[in-house]
Amino acid sequence: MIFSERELDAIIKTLEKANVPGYTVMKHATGRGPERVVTEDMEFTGLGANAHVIVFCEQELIDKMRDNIRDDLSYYGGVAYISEATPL
Amino acid sequence: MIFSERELDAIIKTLEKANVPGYTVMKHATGRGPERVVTEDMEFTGLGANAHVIVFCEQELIDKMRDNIRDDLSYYGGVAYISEATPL
Amino acid sequence: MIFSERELDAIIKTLEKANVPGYTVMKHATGRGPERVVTEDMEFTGLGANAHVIVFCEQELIDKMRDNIRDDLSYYGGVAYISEATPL
Amino acid sequence: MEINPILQNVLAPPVLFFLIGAISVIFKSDLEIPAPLPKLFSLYLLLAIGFKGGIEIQKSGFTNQVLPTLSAAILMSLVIPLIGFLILRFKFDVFNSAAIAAAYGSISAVTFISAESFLESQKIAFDGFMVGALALMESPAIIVGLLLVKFAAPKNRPKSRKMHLSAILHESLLNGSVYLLLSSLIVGFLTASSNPSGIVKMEPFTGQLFYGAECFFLLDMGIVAAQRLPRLKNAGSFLIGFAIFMPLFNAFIGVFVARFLSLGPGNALLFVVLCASASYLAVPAAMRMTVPEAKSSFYISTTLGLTFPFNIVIGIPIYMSLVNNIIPLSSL
Amino acid sequence: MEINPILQNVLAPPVLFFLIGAISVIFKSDLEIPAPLPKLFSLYLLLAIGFKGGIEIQKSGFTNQVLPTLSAAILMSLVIPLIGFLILRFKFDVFNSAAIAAAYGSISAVTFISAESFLESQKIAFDGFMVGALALMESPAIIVGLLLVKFAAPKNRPKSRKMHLSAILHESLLNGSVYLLLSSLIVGFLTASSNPSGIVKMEPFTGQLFYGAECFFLLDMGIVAAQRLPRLKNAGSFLIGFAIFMPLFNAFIGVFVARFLSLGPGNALLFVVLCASASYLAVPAAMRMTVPEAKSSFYISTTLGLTFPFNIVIGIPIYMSLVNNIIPLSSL
Amino acid sequence: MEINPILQNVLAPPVLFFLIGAISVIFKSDLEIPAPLPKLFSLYLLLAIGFKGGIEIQKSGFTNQVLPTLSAAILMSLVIPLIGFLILRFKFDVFNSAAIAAAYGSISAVTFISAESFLESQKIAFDGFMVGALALMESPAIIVGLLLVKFAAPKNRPKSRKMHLSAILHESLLNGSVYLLLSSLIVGFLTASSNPSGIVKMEPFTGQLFYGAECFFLLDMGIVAAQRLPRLKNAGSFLIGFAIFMPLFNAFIGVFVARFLSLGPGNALLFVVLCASASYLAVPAAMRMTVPEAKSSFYISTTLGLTFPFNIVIGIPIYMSLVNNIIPLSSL
Ligand SMILES: Nc1ncnc2c1ncn2[C@@H]1O[C@H](COP(=O)(O)O)[C@@H](O)[C@H]1O
Ligand SMILES: Nc1ncnc2c1ncn2[C@@H]1O[C@H](COP(=O)(O)O)[C@@H](O)[C@H]1O
Ligand SMILES: Nc1ncnc2c1ncn2[C@@H]1O[C@H](COP(=O)(O)O)[C@@H](O)[C@H]1O
Ligand code: NA
Ligand code: NA
Ligand code: NA
Repeated sequence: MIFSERELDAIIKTLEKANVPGYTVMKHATGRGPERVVTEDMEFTGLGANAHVIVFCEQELIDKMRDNIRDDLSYYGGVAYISEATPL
Repeated sequence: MIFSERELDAIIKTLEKANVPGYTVMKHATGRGPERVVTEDMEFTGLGANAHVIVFCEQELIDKMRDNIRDDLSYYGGVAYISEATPL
Repeated sequence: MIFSERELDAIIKTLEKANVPGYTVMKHATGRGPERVVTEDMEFTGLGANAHVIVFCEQELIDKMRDNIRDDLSYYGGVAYISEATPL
Repeated sequence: MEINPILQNVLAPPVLFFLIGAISVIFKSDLEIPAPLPKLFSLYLLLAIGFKGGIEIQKSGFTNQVLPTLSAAILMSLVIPLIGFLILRFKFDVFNSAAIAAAYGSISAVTFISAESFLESQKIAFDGFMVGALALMESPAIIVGLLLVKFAAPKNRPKSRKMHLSAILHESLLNGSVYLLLSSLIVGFLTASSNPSGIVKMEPFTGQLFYGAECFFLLDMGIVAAQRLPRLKNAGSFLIGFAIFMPLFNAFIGVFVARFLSLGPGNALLFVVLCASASYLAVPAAMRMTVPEAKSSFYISTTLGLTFPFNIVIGIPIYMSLVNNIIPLSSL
Repeated sequence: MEINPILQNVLAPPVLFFLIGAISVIFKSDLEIPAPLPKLFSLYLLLAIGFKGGIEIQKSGFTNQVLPTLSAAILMSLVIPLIGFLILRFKFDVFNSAAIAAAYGSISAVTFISAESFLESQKIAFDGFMVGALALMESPAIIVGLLLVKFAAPKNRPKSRKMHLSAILHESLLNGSVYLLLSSLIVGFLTASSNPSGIVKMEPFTGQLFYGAECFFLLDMGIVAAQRLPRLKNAGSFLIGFAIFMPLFNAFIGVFVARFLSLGPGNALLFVVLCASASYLAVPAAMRMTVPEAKSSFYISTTLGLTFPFNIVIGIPIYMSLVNNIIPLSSL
Repeated sequence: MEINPILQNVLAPPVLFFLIGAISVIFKSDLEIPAPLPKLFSLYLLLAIGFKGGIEIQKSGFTNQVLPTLSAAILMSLVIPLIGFLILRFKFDVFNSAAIAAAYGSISAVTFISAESFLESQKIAFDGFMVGALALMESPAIIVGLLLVKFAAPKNRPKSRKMHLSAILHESLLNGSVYLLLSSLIVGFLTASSNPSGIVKMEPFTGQLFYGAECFFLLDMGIVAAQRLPRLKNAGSFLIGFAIFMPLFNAFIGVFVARFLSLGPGNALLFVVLCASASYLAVPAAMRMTVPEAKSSFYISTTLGLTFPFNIVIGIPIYMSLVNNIIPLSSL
């Protein structure tokens, strides 16, 4: 599970390069992190809100993209966490 | 955790039949799966976006609805994953 | 992971008081719980939809805010679940 | 009660679009007006009603009919919830009774607009100050509802939620839709007083566009109402009966009050419609926050699923014929 | 075929805004019209086209040109998918062929609007009943597409999804955009018959605002189309060729039908544009639900990424010159 | 500086609606205009300003006042960020100083609109080419801001993010709002040149509706600004002072430049307002992407929470009196 924002395109490129089987994006998320507050009322300015991206994939794929994603997130902000999940 | 789209009504019917204690739906999700790309810019066409459905429930309930949900998802696309979660 | 609604402000205050490192809010969620149905078509009335709040934090923080959150949720409705997650 | 005015009412675009929306649900069309577009239209309508009302009030000034009418309006929105509460208590607990009663004491702006459109199509005059009545009838009913909960509720409500008077006033006066309507009314009034060119420049937005926006919003209301209607079945026949009986009963009282106030037929209809209509904006939003014990499906499904369509489609012409038949009577 | 009318077409605001949208994507501007705002404009346009069309039909009455034209329109939307299907089967399976063919048999309301705007700027008259043709051509193509799937598909489709005739009719007639267009047409007709003041009051919304809303929507369509275009590369050159050839071919047939019907140049152009345009609203939505085996990127990218821009920017003037050159010929 | 024009300005509908929005936050009303509705209005306003400006420029042609004015405008948007940067560096690092300075060098389209409305209500003439100045002042300030970061930033910025000139030009010229304004201007110009009937048909949308849409948007801006204001406290008194002092200072320079250019009072006010206003659309969006080191709450809260309301409510009449008092002076 990842949190990001306007660098969505970059993150998706990273995901695609890692050949993830798929991903889901939920835009219009807001929130507060250690550095920034993102609120819905600013969306009209073009600042953009956050995007919540979910990827279900194998552990190896995660390892492959870890560095790239960390890189993106450390620059623009955002968090990424991993949970165990089994297909239904 | 389930990913689906315009067959939301069908899935919810399945959930209700299984007597889940509740569920949450987040519409307007987009994404890419093995078969389809769903983008926000097509939402106006009536194609619809994806829906992200979350259900917190007992393991037995999941077993009860597994087959029905799999059936829906295999036809229209979408993914469903299960994670452990404990109530706060 | 928490489910709540118009008492978003109260919950966020609780989170801030507990000094969480950050949180993410997804509004416009709908759903059904044991007591209430929330649908998108009523959003214009000012009834509001649900909000889906995600917090990544240490176990201790969760313990700190557990009671306050439970209190809010028991009054206005909503659910909160905890999953394990490791940073990427 | 003739059938002709009803048909004529039904054949006006706003009502036709309302029916189109409702029929789309019945036929399971996937026609949908996604959030937050309905909110855009509801905000717009409140702003425009308020603004135009403020202009009218400034123009007409405070004639000697204004004050009695506005006072009567407030009185009605205080009394109706009490009556409603007494009736509802036969079947429901304090929380649900108070919430539903408050909704019927308050008003529906869109029903009011529809009545205005009906009067215009019938070429019957009415006064702008009636918008003032609209604005003033929203809050008192909420206050009564919350006071009923405060004093009639079982003593074991969670302590932390004790309703203070300030909280009650806040919910009733600063609720988003009440606030927008009232403040737009003030803007209209101030603009008309000091800046007449501003009115001309607003006219295309608040005036010309209004009818079309009303139609678009009613299309959505038709969808929403038809989705609500089936949920009424769970509510039981008592509530279904209440949702039809109560507006008729309130209209009946309203006609006599209008007669007492010597209102002309246009103003009288608007007054009656205010009494007969029930709130699905301000009151539910306030009740959801302050009386979470009440089931929102009760007070929303009745007002939106039954009372609103009833008023829009056949209520208004019925009330018109009530007004025409009762008001001219020489004496009671 | 002169270059002048094309340039003139391109210099009209709707086409210019379309190009602005497309160029913003090419230059990677972050200009964006977030959902559901485009939906607002598409709903508005359908409502307004339908309403105005209904008024025009009521006004003009059923002249003896109406019935033959509407019948021919339905016929074209039945025949075109069959031709398209035969062509597409060379390269694609039954599911994809049927879905794409249905899209080309159906119509694009925005292309139709653009043709109307083009005619107005050229001061060429046309009749309101052509909106009837627009409304009637949406569903038959969907029905043909679904029947093709039903009868030509391999026998091992999952049992539970067998398409019953009722499901086919439901998808084709009660699809959100078909339903809104048709029912707004009826509202317009009824209003014009019984409530002429309602028309005057709707005019600022459905009439005056229309051109601007069209421009705004085309700005978004430009963005969407330009985002779609690159995905066509994956679809292969056969489909790219089809997306250009098919509208031209359909236009060609359409011109001769229009000639046979003795339509005036305005009506003829609209008829040809209906034949040449392809659906990206009703048909994709219906196909996504009923034929999930077909790749939506195929039928959306062709219609929206190529055929739509082609028609809007250069197709319409080309068809006009076709109409001007072929229809006046004394005999075939 | 008289008090009367300020009061007159405050009593115009756009400012009143702005205040309503702000007051709703202060009183904790739950009035809310949910995303993306504000985006709809901001896109609309940019499109309409650009379109109308393009028409005006085409009509008036390039008089000999146009080129000097536009050049001066660009110059101001290059110089102001440099001055701002020097001042801000006393307290802030390079990143924050550059980002805030860029915002003050750039412009706020809504402040410009408000000044136009003010002039119209005062019946003071102004020229359409001033919209050209509006469009041209957005980008240079962004470029200066980014160049300041590029050359003054500590050398240890992450390598991969080195700003190339192409990236700087991209962010400054292809930013969504800059792009929409500029290209709508071109559309307006082209339409006016080649398709005058297109202008007439756009007029209800871009012209008549404008004032009302402006009011609606300002209602939202009032809400947003009032939500931002408290966050300024964290920013410290230096920044609060800057947010008031800087527009006044820029206005002062602007007046003398306008005098030097011999602009009439209407054009002069618009020029001064462009100098005094600060961007909260294009610049923040560009800075968020290119200078993530800067705290967005700094450059947004100052421009939107303080400078914008200041300009809208009392700045414009103050600048008008500056213009009236300084420009007529016989010589410096
Ligand atoms: N601990 C956290 N839990 C949930 N979301 C977070 C957390 N920290 C940051 N976020 C999200 O990440 C976004 C970017 O944060 P930042 O790194 O401060 O720019 C925030 O707006 C939040 O939506
Ligand atoms: N591995 C995955 N991780 C997250 N979301 C997925 C994944 N695979 C598919 N999805 C979601 O499921 C939707 C349907 O995918 P499909 O099965 O290709 O039609 C996609 O649009 C995604 O939103
Ligand atoms: N078991 C559950 N799983 C997922 N979401 C739930 C569940 N129970 C309740 N919810 C969410 O919590 C909201 C409030 O429920 P309630 O407690 O009935 O007022 C619902 O609208 C749902 O969105
Ligand atoms: Na009432
Ligand atoms: Na066609
Ligand atoms: Na400036």
